[in-house]
Amino acid sequence: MTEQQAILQMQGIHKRFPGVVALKNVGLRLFPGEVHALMGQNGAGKSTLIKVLTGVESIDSGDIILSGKPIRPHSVFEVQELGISTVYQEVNLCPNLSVAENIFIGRFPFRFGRIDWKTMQSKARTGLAALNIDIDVSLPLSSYPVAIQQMVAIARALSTEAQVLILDEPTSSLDEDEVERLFDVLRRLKAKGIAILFVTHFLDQTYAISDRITVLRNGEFEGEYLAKDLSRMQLINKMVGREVDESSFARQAGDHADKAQTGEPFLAANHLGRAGMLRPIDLSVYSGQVLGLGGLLGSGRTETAHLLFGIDHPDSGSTKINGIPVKLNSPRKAVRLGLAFCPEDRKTEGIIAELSIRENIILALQARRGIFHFIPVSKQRQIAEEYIRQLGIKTSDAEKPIGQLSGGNQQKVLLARWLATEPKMLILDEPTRGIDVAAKLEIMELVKTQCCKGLAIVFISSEMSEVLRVSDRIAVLRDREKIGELDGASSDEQSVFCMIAGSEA
Amino acid sequence: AADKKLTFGFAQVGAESEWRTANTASIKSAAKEAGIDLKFSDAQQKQENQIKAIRSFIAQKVDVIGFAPVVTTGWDTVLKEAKAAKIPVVLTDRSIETKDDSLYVTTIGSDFTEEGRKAGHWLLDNYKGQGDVNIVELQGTVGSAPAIERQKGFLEVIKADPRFKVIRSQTGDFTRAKGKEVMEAFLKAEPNINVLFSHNDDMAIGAIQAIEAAGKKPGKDIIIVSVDGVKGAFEAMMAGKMNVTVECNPLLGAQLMDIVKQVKAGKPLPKRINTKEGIFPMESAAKEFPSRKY
Amino acid sequence: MRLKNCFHHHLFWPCITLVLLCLTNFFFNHGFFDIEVRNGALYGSVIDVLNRAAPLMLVSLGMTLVIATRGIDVSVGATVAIAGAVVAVMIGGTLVIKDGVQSYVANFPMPLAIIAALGVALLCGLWNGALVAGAGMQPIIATLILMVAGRGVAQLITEGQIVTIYYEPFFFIGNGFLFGLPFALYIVLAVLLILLYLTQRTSLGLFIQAVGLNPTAARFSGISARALVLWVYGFCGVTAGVAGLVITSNVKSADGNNAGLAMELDAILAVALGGTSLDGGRFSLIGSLIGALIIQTLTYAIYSLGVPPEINLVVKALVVFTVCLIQSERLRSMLFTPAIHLEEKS
Amino acid sequence: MSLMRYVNPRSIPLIVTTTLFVALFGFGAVSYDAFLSPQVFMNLLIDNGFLLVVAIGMTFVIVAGGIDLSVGSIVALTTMVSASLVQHHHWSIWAIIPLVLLMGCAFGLLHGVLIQVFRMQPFIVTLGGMFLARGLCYVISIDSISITDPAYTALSEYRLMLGSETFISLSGIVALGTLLVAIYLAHYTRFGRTVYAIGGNERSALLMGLPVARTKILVYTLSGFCSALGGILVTLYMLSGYGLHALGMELDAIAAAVIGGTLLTGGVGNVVGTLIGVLILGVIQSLIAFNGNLSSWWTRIAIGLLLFLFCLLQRIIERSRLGHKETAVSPRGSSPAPEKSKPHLWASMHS
Ligand SMILES: Nc1ncnc2c1ncn2[C@@H]1O[C@H](COP(=O)(O)OP(=O)(O)OP(=O)(O)O)[C@@H](O)[C@H]1O
Ligand SMILES: Nc1ncnc2c1ncn2[C@@H]1O[C@H](COP(=O)(O)OP(=O)(O)OP(=O)(O)O)[C@@H](O)[C@H]1O
Ligand SMILES: [Mg+2]
Ligand SMILES: [Mg+2]
Repeated sequence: MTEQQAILQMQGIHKRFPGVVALKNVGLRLFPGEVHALMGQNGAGKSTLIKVLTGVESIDSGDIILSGKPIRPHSVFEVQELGISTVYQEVNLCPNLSVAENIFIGRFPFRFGRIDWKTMQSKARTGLAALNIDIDVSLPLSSYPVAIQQMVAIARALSTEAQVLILDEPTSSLDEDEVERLFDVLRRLKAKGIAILFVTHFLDQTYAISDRITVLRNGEFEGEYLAKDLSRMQLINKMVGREVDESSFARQAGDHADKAQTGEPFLAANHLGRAGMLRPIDLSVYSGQVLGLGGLLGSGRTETAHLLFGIDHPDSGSTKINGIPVKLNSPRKAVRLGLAFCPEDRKTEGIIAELSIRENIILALQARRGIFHFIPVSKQRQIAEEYIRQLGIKTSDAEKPIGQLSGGNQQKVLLARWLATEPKMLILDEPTRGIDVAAKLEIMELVKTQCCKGLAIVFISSEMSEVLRVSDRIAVLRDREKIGELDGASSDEQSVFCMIAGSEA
Repeated sequence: AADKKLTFGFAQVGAESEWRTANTASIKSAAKEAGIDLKFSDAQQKQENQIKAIRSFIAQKVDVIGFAPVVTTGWDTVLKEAKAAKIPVVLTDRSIETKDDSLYVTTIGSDFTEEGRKAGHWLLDNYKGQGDVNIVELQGTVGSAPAIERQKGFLEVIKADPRFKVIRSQTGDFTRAKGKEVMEAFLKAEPNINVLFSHNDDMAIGAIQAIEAAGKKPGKDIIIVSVDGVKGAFEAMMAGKMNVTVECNPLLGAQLMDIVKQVKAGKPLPKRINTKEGIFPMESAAKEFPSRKY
Repeated sequence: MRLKNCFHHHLFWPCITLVLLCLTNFFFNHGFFDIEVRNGALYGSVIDVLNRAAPLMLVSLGMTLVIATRGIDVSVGATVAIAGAVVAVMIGGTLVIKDGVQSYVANFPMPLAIIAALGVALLCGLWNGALVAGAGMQPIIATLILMVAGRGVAQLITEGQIVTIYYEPFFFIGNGFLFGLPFALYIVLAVLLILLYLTQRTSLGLFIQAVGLNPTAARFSGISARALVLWVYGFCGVTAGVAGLVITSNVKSADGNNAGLAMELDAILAVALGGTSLDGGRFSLIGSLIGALIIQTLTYAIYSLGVPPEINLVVKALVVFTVCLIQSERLRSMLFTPAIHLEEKS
Repeated sequence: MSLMRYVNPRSIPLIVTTTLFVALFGFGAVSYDAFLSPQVFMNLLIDNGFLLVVAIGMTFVIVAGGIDLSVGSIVALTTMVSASLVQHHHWSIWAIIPLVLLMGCAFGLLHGVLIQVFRMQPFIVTLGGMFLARGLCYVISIDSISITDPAYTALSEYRLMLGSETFISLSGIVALGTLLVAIYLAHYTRFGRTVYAIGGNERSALLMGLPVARTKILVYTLSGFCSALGGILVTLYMLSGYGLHALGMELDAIAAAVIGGTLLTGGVGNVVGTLIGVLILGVIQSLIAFNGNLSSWWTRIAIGLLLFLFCLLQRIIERSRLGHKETAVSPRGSSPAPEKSKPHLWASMHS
């Protein structure tokens, strides 16, 4: 198998951005009929390698050889024509177009000299059905949550007859079931002889699907391995570049040292709800505790967070903070009351791409202090640098636009934004999305240490194991309704799913 | 007459100047006095709006249509519609270019070329200095009828005397602010300016301020010839800062209503009816000022 | 190293453009840089340009902020006219002749009139802001409403007349000189300093950029985007009002129909020439001032070169294109790097 | 509310706008006697046909996330070139029309290239184009040129009778034809959909491998073409060429597009909405013309107020719809049993 002709080969790729060398002498081989995982920490250069390969960014030096012929792609269009189909990190589709169009734009079916909408929609439905999604494909993409958008992006890539399929963190906002479905499809494609390049930060997924692994570290080629020859620990060590203690990846006893629920909750929501969004819900969040929100996609976790943070206005119920009734009608008010909210859709709701890292970090703190209590720039820089160090954000300096950071590092900056406000309660909606193993650990550590300092945390994640790991209590949601509460220490995934399934019956 | 009131649809150019405002006021009050039901429409200086207004007058079946053409060209189509609907048309201010004279009954108003000529003649007759006469010209809005025609008339006359030369000409858009701004630049670029010819009083008033700021005496160091005869010009003349203004009379309301009635009655009229207009040099300003209405 | 930094400064190319234009002026009119002292005031072409550019500079400052929030305000010209009308009507338009002696009567005290005019201008701005931030209309259409109706309001106030002001002290604003320089320049300077303070020594600048670049993220971070946008438009109204005062004072009269005509275009052009993107976000106040100066220098050049009025616009167009080409990074990189990439890149 | 469920949510803004237009027209009919005649409605098309054509081009540009300020000037230039060629050089109309259309395209192409290749801001580029085109008019002649050519006159006076008293002019017909072509272009061609994609997210469009550069240049070219076509209609409408024709038409065109539901941020809008936008501007003018009692300044204030009322109502109605977005967008409502509306994504999860 190894001696088979590689369909795609990259050699000696160099790429530098102003101030950073993103890729140094990187190579990659892709064989037909295999799934190749590209691994590396945040900022290792995975996405850059893909962009360079697909003509989004130009190469400084190096060769790309496709089916034995050297190519120098200049545009995505060109690359598509060559039979390479790509899903980029973050959803890169047009929110205003319908789902069907997003899948087929550029390759519309025509009939009588005009686009055949009917055929297109039915083909789109078929394409999505393969991923087990049944949605109205005539609605604009923006009416669906990120997860669906990600599936649509995948469906788009799958719908082309490509020989090479590249997926950059396609699973970052999918839950396990959807991932499984995606993998089924990938296996089918693999059997057809298609070469698949796959980026993920989930080791489980890597081992579940990939045959071969290329590891990048700090923009450099670390090595290429067969998946079966490389153990998890080895892989992590190669990515991180140092020995990591295996025990830190297991759930630890004592994580949930019983913190007594003494006294008043920090925030108590009583019958909080909004018609069409969330059935009235009772929640209490205690200082020094993590409240996990469990549930499946679309179960209403994000909606709960939005109501708590005043982004959407509840039309029933009430909220008390430290026993005092408050009316949370805007994020501004919430921020002033010591709440913080790290949204799930980093690109459109979180980062302000053109502003510098420093400005992004300082934003919420400054908003909390108001216009005239200005933090002098030197102080701002100090705070920014402090968090860059503390969270290990990989950047040359704090004045770089955040848009130029790798996805995971952007997420860390958002965390820094909220930690800088020294909140009393922190709502994290999918904070670990797109974050590498090591960093994920750090973030979980951070959640725990912050928690120990008396912060109240609401934690939302599609990865149930993560929720279970950090949560002291888990509120389980289903169909925009709270169906029960579990104790974090004594539950496992099985019990959560049982609860969800149980109330269904 | 026991029959219903006469309706007269009038499409005005706009309200771009004091002159125009006075013109509108005169027409409105005269209509009221004459017991004519006036449908007034303001075109905001756009020909297409005037055409639309005329169409809507036709749709409303008014008795007589009147309008002050923004430009002289481009009226045939809509006027043919009016003719087909048997509605007579009178023009004010200026005439239109058309091969078919039957499209309108008559034109009442001033003659811009004639105003330019009057200004030119006054200058030739009254300029006292010796040697070459350097004239700067403040034009109205580029392409507008008064600007083109006043310039034409003026140049036509001063051509007669080779001493008189227009050394600079620039548009001041008929406004005080632009007039001042342009004059400022002229004064810096040209050390010897003897005469200013301005296409309207407003620009002249602006220019006077610029001349004063440059330390010269308007009306003496630089002779100022202007057109319109608005109140402000009379004030400037009384202060000795402007030499002459050629009147362009906007108060033709009463005369217009008269004509409307005659048109309705089917009386024959000449194709052109001129309004009474004068020329007011500085000396007559104080006497005239109290009787100025606009 | 120093030189290179200055080369990459965002104001470098606007400045170069301005200098080039001035040199063009000088080439055709050698007196361009001459400045003499007359009646204790500086007198010369450069002073004229600065003085004339003052209203435009004021408006561009306000416009810069609006544009930074990803908005646009096409009603500034109308606001200029309204403010001018209010102040003119309040200060007075009566010339009384008693026994052959002319005397001027101010209807209201000047400070009151000025405050009223600025108040009305603020209201105009807030009205725009309310439509944009409150009702959620698109900025161009929200301000178009005032652009159309505003001139009507101005004419309503002046009853369609050009209201002449006969009150000496008021003329100082637009005609007066202080320490040899036109007073209007000090107004510009004051507004600029206030704005620089607000945007650099308070977090206003950061908030405006955040709202302009990503309103959702800004809101989620606890910035009340609505209030901010409301006040930014309000402020833009005030700067237009001040410009209205300067213009009115300068020509000693208010013309509801013509004051500030097409000023919105010039102001937007100034902002864009100064290097601020019309898509919102990063902005440069100084850049906008330079932009305004570029426009005024160009206008002045057209007047003093003796360009025939028929081709004014052609000249203006060519200069605008040239200026943009000079400022186009893309063109420079195409000229100075051998590989020309015309293909699609972002 | 229940009715809402059967219409495509994307067409709701259009329905709102159309309804408001009908209401406005109805208001005129109730207030003024002669208003409710078919001819008054036809006049809207006759008098605004050229605006519609220009606004259609503008709609494409705005949907692609740009703006074109040069349209009014190109209209003027077209009238001027046509008039000068036919009157002074005695060209045939059939030679002039292709020529001016080509000229319009060339202008648009120039804008497109400057914007796309040199990354200049559309606002400035087209503002420069606006100055240039208008300036060129004056270079040809500062005075207006009257057209007496029989072919032009005949076309200008052509009337298609629709019944005994009602007629429509050539410009109305051409405008409607353009509208049909534009609908086809916008919704049934690759070009049209790419325009929407670019407006939605230019970077995504690039990453999806769409021909962004070519399409953007084409969009400006199309706008130039529409302006020239509109210019031909104006030439016929006025039978003259004049440098001051179509002054400020760019704002009317933008307003028409925006009132019709096009978002200036790009990606959203459609040409049928633009038609309604044009009709609304026309009705506002007609209302004022029929009133006939407004002074010049009240005319302006009234236009502003009507525009304001209209846009405000539009917003309020859309807002209240947005309040129920969930119900409009996805099947899960607050009232029906949630069990039924369970999305299918996880339907098989525990089987
Ligand atoms: N447009 C850009 N300008 C400057 N630097 C960039 C740009 N894009 C990426 N970089 C830098 O290149 C490096 C590699 O980034 P890349 O996005 O490839 O990382 P990644 O491996 O995909 O990380 P992640 O797992 O977080 O997505 C980072 O240091 C990043 O800051
Ligand atoms: N398979 C599906 N079919 C149709 N609609 C779906 C599907 N999955 C999710 N949705 C839509 O997703 C929306 C809920 O997503 P949202 O992300 O807001 O909920 P959530 O509970 O926060 O989910 P998440 O797990 O992503 O945080 C619902 O409006 C629902 O219409
Ligand atoms: Mg990446
Ligand atoms: Mg969610």
